[in-house]
Amino acid sequence: MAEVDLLYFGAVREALGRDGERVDPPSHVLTIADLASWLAERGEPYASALGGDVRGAVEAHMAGPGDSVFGAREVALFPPPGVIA
Amino acid sequence: MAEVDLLYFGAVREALGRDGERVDPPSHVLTIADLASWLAERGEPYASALGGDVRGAVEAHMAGPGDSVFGAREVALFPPPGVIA
Amino acid sequence: MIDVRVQAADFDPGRQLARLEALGNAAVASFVAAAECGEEGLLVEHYPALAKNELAAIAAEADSRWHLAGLILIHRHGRFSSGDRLAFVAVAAPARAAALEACAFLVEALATRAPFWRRESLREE
Amino acid sequence: MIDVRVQAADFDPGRQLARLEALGNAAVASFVAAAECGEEGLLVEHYPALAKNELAAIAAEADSRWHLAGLILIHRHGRFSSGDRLAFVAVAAPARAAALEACAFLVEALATRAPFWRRESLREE
Repeated sequence: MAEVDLLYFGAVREALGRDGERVDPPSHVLTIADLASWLAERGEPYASALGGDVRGAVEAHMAGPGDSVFGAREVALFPPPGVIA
Repeated sequence: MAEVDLLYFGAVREALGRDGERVDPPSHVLTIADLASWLAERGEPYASALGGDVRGAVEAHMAGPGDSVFGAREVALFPPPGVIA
Repeated sequence: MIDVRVQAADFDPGRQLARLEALGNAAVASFVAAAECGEEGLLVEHYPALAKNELAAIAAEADSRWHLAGLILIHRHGRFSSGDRLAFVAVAAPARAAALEACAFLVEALATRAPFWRRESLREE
Repeated sequence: MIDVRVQAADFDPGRQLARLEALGNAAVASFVAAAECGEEGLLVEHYPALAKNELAAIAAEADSRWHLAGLILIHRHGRFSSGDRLAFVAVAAPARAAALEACAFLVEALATRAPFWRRESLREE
């Protein structure tokens, strides 16, 4: 796949110490889950940051772990959202 | 039992055309249901007014059909309450 | 804080909400009931002594079933035009579920147990 | 009427309720969420484009599931002190059940699906 802009939020962003980056994943990275696994293979802090319950969004729409990131220009990774008690 | 002040509300009051009366029920009138039956035996408009789903209160506390009216000084009879849609 | 009122006068929902917000909890759930009727209006009669007792019982039941910081119940009686406020329920709690469930319970209890009745006929008696 | 807002600014619950009351329905249910945090405050970050889309999707889902006359969703972001308002949900409907159920659904959806996060550390980045 082509280059994709990753956005990080919440604890993922804090663990990675950055709010995003541009990456060029290999062709076997097809889904949100694939993308998180591929990033985790980089080692720390990625392995820890992406090791929990990581959610995603593709082109600013909520996406499940099995949803495609193929051809996407903007993909976000984040922990479970919500701030209401 | 002794004399008791009856209060009528809602459709019961409208059907009877009065908001209450003092009555002296016979000794076999022990419960809210007994009281409604005894009044209905008077014929119209009591039979119609008290023929539906009639609720009660004894001394200003909600009472079921089987609850005692023995010795009560104030008993209310009314249709199912509530005005909220 | 439990505040139960039976009154003819209108109330200000925003001001009532502010009283509960001031308690400093995470969640405030509320409900406003309004009159729906034709141009002839609506007359709501009530049984004052029973209303006082039954609303207090309803409030106490909610307070015992959920962890609440504050609870306001207001039920009006008298003459209403369409759109006029009839009743108000609001609760403050540390958690959203308690606030929402208690509010729903209180509304259902007011709607089915509170001794208020629509006068079918508006003739003066 | 569906009104969905993502904003840094505070809002007035009473004024928002009045907008729904003006629609003339029998029932208005609402919920105010407030911040709970220590003296250091709370920073709520969000993903603006996703927030816009997801809140609109949540509102549309409620509008399709219940018979509603009006719906307001407000979710704030930025810095908060304890007690500050975080979010607001309110719905108007002809019947109490629809208003209460839709309000509870919307609160749960905001609490679990709206793309806002507590910043664990308040260090500036």
